[in-house]
Amino acid sequence: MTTDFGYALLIPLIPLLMFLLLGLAGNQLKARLSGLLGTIGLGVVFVLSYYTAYKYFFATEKIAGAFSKITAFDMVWLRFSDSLHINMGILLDPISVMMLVVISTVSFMVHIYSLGYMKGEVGFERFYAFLSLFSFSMLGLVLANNIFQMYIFWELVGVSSFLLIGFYYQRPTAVLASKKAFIVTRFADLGFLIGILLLSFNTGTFDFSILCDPQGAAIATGSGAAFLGLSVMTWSLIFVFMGGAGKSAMFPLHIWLPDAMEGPTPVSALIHAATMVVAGVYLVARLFPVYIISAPDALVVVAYIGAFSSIFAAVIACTQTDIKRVLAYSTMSQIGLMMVGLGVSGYGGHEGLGYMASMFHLFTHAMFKALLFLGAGAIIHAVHSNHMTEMGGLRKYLPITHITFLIACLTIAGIPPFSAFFSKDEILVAAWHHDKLIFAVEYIVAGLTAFYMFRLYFNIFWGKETHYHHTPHEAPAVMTIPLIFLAFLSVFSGFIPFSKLVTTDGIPFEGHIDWSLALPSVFIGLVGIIIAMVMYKKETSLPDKVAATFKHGYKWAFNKFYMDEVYMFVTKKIIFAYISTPVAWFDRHIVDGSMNGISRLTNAFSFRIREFQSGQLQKYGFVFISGVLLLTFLMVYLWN
Amino acid sequence: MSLQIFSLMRHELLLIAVLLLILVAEIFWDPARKKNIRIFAVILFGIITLLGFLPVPEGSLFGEMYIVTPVRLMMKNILNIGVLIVLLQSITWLGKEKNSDKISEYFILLLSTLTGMSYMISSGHFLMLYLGLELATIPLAALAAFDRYSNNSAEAGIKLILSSALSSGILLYGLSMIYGTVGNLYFTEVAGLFTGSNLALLGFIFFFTGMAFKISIVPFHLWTADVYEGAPVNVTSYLSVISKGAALFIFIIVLFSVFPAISVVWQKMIYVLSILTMTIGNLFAIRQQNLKRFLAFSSISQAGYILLGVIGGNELGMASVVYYLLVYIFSNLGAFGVAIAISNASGKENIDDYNGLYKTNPGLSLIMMLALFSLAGIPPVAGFFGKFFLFTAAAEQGFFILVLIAILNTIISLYYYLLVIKAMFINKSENPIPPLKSDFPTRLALTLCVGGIVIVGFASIIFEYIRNMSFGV
Amino acid sequence: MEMNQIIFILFAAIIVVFSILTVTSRRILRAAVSLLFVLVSTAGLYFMLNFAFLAAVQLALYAGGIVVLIIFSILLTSHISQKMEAVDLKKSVFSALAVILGMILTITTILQFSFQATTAAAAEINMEVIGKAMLSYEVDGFVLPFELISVLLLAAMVAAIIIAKKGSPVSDAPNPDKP
Amino acid sequence: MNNGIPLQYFLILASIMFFVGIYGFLTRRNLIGILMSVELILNSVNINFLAFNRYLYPDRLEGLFFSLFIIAVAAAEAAVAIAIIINIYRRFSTVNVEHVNEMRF
Amino acid sequence: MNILSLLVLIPLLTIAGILFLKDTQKTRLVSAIGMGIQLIVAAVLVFMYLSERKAGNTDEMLFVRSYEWFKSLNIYYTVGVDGISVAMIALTSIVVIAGIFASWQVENLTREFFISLILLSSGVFGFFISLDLFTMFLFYEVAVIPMYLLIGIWGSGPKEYSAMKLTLMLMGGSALLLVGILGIYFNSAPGGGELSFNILEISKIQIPIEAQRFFFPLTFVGFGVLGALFPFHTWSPDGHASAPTAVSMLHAGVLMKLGGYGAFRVAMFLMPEAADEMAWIFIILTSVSVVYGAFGAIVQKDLKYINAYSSVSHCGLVLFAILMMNKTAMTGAILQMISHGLMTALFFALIGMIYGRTHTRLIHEMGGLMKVIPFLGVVYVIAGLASLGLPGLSGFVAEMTIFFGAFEHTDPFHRIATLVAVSSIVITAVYILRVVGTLLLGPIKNDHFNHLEDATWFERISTITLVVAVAAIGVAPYWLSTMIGDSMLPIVNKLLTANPF
Repeated sequence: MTTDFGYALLIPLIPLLMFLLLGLAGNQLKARLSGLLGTIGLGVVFVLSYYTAYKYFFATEKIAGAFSKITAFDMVWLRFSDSLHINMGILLDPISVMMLVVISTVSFMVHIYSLGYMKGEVGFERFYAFLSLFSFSMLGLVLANNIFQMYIFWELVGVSSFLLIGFYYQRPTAVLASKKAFIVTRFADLGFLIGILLLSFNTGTFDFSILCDPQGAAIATGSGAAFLGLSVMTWSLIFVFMGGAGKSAMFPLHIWLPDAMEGPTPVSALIHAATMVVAGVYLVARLFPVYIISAPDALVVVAYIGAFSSIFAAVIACTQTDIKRVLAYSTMSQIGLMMVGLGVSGYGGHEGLGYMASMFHLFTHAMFKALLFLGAGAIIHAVHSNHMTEMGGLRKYLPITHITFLIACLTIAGIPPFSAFFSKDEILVAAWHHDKLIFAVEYIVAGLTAFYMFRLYFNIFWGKETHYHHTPHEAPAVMTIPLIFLAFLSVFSGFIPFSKLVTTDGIPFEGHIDWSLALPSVFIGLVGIIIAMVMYKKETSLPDKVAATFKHGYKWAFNKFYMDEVYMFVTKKIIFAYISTPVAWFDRHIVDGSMNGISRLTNAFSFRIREFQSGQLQKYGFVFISGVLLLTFLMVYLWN
Repeated sequence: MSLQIFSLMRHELLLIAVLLLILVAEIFWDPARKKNIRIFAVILFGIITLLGFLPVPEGSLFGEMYIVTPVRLMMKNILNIGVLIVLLQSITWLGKEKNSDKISEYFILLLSTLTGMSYMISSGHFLMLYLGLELATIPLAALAAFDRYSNNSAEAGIKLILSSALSSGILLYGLSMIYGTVGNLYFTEVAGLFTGSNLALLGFIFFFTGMAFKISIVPFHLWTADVYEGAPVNVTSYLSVISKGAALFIFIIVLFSVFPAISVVWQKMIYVLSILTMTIGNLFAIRQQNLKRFLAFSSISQAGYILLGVIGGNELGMASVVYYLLVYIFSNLGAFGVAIAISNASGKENIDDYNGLYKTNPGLSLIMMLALFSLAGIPPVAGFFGKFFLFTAAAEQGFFILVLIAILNTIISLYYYLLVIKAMFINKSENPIPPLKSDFPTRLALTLCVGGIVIVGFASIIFEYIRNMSFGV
Repeated sequence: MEMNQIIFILFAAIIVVFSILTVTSRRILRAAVSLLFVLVSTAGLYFMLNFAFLAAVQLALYAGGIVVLIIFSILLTSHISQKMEAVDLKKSVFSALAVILGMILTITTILQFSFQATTAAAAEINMEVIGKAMLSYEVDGFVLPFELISVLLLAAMVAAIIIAKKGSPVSDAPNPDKP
Repeated sequence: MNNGIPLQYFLILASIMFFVGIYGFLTRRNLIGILMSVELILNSVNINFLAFNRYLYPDRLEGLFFSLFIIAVAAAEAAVAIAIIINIYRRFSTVNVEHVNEMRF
Repeated sequence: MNILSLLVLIPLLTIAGILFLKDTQKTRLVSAIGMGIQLIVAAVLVFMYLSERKAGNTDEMLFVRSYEWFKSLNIYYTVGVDGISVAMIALTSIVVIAGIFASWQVENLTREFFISLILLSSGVFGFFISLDLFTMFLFYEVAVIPMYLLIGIWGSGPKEYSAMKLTLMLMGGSALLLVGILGIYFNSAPGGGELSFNILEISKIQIPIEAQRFFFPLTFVGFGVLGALFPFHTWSPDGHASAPTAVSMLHAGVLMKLGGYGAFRVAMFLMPEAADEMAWIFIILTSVSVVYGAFGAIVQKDLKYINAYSSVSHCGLVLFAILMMNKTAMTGAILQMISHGLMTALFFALIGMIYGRTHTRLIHEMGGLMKVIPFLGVVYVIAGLASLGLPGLSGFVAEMTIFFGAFEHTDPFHRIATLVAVSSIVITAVYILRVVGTLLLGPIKNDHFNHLEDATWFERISTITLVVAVAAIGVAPYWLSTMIGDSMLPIVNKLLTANPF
């Protein structure tokens, strides 16, 4: 079976080669050429991915009605002990294949888009090298056949994100943002690592195929020992989720995501909207059988954190003025929704609706969020500003951008027949069946989402007529083509029969729309849109009034609930001022001081006893005699 | 006198012969050519040194008053090598005008002390030991006071002779008590009859301290620094190496062969004294500026380390002490050799004066560095091996704490040795000692030292050779 | 009390008293004379112990030689009537303390020891015996020490000469000592 | 001739003399005074040797000879010491031991 | 001639060659050639070792040669290698050649500099090939002492103070060590028979437990001082800060590894029972050291100090892993030594090169250097990433192996200690990013920096050598890890007899 998919190895390797080529020889190449090389490489990957998806879903025999898990490639990379060894492998199963499609699509689009967007930037080839590195890492991540490989690529993804956020390395804010992103996710990864340690020592394996087998020994063995009321398995999976939460910007580890918008916009589209940030969702999905069987408690945590993050982010998004930040919070909110989907899911057949819906939403979200970001990029490209206060009435200047952006906004608002309607609806259905509170939260979030997206939309494309220094003009074709392609996907991907493709146990089931829940959600979406239209379509004083009404709430939300301040407090105050500085002081003055003290003491003592060597013969004699007598007394009378 | 007696006693007899020859030369030689006596004496002594290595049977003479064993012979030979180096180093100094009228006296005094030491090492009776000790001390006082026009030299002389008189008085008192309790003073008989009675112990301890004075063990060491500083450099080097070495040799022989019955007692004493000796020696050495005084204290602490071999009380202990003395002779004479060369050329004796020496005199600096490293026990030079064996000897008896203290002390000593190295290699100087060209004897002496420092360690055959002839309690 | 005991006590008393005078008298010449008394009474003790030869040597070498040498050097280095300054109180107290403690220690140790009276017949001591022993190289012969002491005396002579000999100071190198 | 006088008397006498000599060594200011104290010390040792020889080991003459050699050594020592003292007097213009301390610490 | 002895001989011959030269240019060339040959020999050794193993030779040590030296004490000049020593030798030869190239521009007393440097390296090589405790100790000290001159003469800042402190503290360590070695020696034949200094022979017997209790801590701390065991690490910041580039490289890169290597080859291997009993003390110390070093590094201002504290942290991890006493963790320890050796050498090389250009090592005086010296900047970032354990570079492999090994202990004490140690990966990220951010990124702070020149050819050789090694281990750790792990088996088996946990 493996031979069929042997070529799949090329999928991550091509970007790696591109990275090495562009990274080592990039400055020798012409900028344009490196960009093209990178794009062509990704194009090949794109083709291969779609081919793989086709072959996997439609041309491969199912085993007992389920999609089989195919290990296309496997080699031992590092051996810890006989059972624990890190492999490098490629695992093809429904979700990884689906992710392949997502990543290659978005990545390819971003590559094309960047040819225009990044044109003339210093370090153009570096940009493409980093993009390739990212694509390699992300593909490696999703294709991982064991949790440790996933961790490895997880880290690599983190570092490429770091490099890309800090692409404008001479801009202090970019440097800070990249640092913050790396450190926060690193902290989360610490949890991931601890989770892996616990998990692997409980189950004795890294391998997903053993780990995630519902009937497998691994799951059965792991649920024994308990610590603080929860089983070790639960703890380990909570820790693993911590890693996922970091990468996916779940509260409270989300603080890096808005700042990450300092990176070039295509990067935001690729990494911080479509692919990397959903790695956390993917991680939970990947380990879903373990979660659901060994640690349902951990899944509750996932659900609640997801729900809280989604509403938290949605509230903040309503107040932000930087369009990329609005999108960033929106991303966080949507990912929260996906987490909810996983959290409320069951296992097997229709029970696994949440899981399926979550993956579905991941797919659609990738498309429309990438579209939103790329659209935002086109806008920024035209206006040279990120702030919606400096925009308005752009629909005249940027027609294609306008249309695609509108499509994306409608999609995210969950208006049928756009794709997100289907995926979001299924999550709500699953939530309804599982936990009414979460359902209620997500219901509100749906409204808020529609509101802030259309607030954005109206502010940019309608609203006040703004005078621009340079007349904005539509982006070049390399930038608009990806927009159109993604808009196309946003519109139609909702009709993909996900329940036939991606399910918890690999066995397809019939999905259908539950109109009793779908209609109210469409309704609340429309309400949100209408409110936004009222408030922002024409320039009015309404928004200020509303803001004044909810003065404190607005202020808190506008300041992102002061999470950045908390972060600064933890790093600057606690780590720097209260731990590191005292440690450094302690080291210099106490530890080293005691070493120096020994030498000082020796010197002082040596100075003290110099009187013995007085130069006086008779004193010498006195010491001599005393010595003799003392020695005699000691040896003859005391120690004998 | 049969040939056998001659061959057994050849060190001493030859020495006396040379001594008389020099006396005769002094009387009959043309005053204008007196300086040649230096060469004459050194060559004669070189011959003695070589002859000393001739194989010889063991034996005793004069009714066991004079004993020759391979290890005692080895000790004498080691001393001879050291003296040869000292004599070579003295040639330049003796050539100076202020010493022109006492060249042969220098040799007579020096060789007579060596005669005393040789007899002392071969002694089989405490009287011989005492006389040898005195013969090794009294002329030395004169040597210390050799420079008639220097206050320090005179002070050194008087301090040496008076304190040694005190110490030999105490030693004699102790001997008298041993005599009183045992009945005679032949080594073999004392060894058999010695009892652990209080009076005998008192006698032993008085005797012990008298020896400790010669080896400059703390607290009987206080004369050392002043005498070393005041005496002319060549005499200091002789004092610090040869005189101390000879005393150590007979000390260990007496302890091992005469007093094995109370080894527990003297091991305890040495335990305490060695810690005191190395620590105090080191603590004083830290602050010294005068190189001679510095080396004096360093040699005190060296004595402390050597006691670790003595405390071992076994074959290995003796071998390690003898071996270490050999190493110590080369190392210390190497250091002194450099100091002498510089003192002769510039009259400078302070460590500060050595600032920037490497720039102007790289050869001398390197030799000094090697010598100091050897003294500090840094591999791969011989001092490391020497110290290692000393520590091994003590460790074999289970004195691990003592070994630990000793090694920690070597760190202090490393500190001050490094200060000298720092002065030579790192410090900058406004007016460094100008490049100097030493004459042949000095070079030869330094070459011998360097050769010894480098080879004695690696060439395991030397240690094995000494080891094979050593004996323990 | 027998005669010899009285004589012994007399000698002992002289020795002790004059010993103390030797080390305490502030006039150095008087001290030297006290020393002479001590040495002479010691010779008397030797007589009592039947060591006439040694008593003679004591008188000749010690009393006659060394004391004269000492007095000679005193005359060379001090004025006859010169009184030394009184000894520093601290120094003398501490020294006395150490010495007294030492004395107690030694004497108690001596008294603890039970000396075995000898049964061996005393060897006859006359000049012939001494002379033979001095030149014998068998056990109990002392020819080797004798030889050694001759070297020592030679060396001491040379030593004394070169140190005491006067000469004009020659300086060919900067003198490192203080002036 | 010595019956009635225990050996210990001699030994005690010698001890007293010994320690008086040491006291002198420690307190005399005059270098020659110190030398005289040393003579006392040596003398006391001689008494010990001779007393032991006579009382305990009269069959051999070791004590006697030891004393004899001690006297000879003492003479040699005194000669050299006095030579040095005279030199000291020339250099320092004093024979006070407390002033002969140019080298210390 | 045994190939192992060649490793000691080549440096000595090189020194002899330098002694005959007057010309500084030729001195450099001869040094580079000599150490290049050394590198080749090391590579050949690796090859020979692997092929020998492949041929089925399962001896604990290969290429063993023994020459009698001090017979009466059973001191032999015994050499032999297993996978661990081979790996360390390879590491050393790489770092040394990089060090030679990094010190191409030493002007003052060039000959003496190279002689000391190569003498030091010969000590290190000798240490790694020795199987006899005596010769091992001898080489150990030979490696330590040239340090004094190297820092004292060619260093910067308070060099004399630092050199003295470093030398004395390290000698203090070796003092404890010597007592430990003597203790082992005299207990090497508890049932009577010949005493021995030979590690392999001693490992076959069991040293009495009372003796172990006394000598294990001495030996372990003795080596630990060199391995920067808290609280005996304070020589390291000052020493590294003052040392010239190549010396910092060699010292942090190789010499500190002597500590870890010795700690396990001598202290743990020969005295497993006591190690098992006392491990908890040192586990506390080392896990503290790991976090403490990292926190200490966060607020430092001087590049070298940052790196020195980082070394404390990383070397603490080495000792920590050794104390875990299982195959995985100890393999990880060796990997960490190699990895840290390479990347810290790289760091110090880069710091030296940057300092040579900017004449400051204070990070807040610099900024935006990436723009003007991109080559050095990129390499610095790579080194930093390796240091914070990025997959694909060596640090990750080592750290993960250690963490997994440490986690094999299931009791709470080991678990908590492990978690403490694991948390260092975040703190490491903090200080590495702080440095990278301040030093390389951001706007250029000082106009003078606009005219800086990027790396010269010898600097490129020096750094690229190290980067390649770091990356090679990171990308393909399997063979190295297996080579070390297989050699670890006999040691672990010995430990397991003591501690069947």
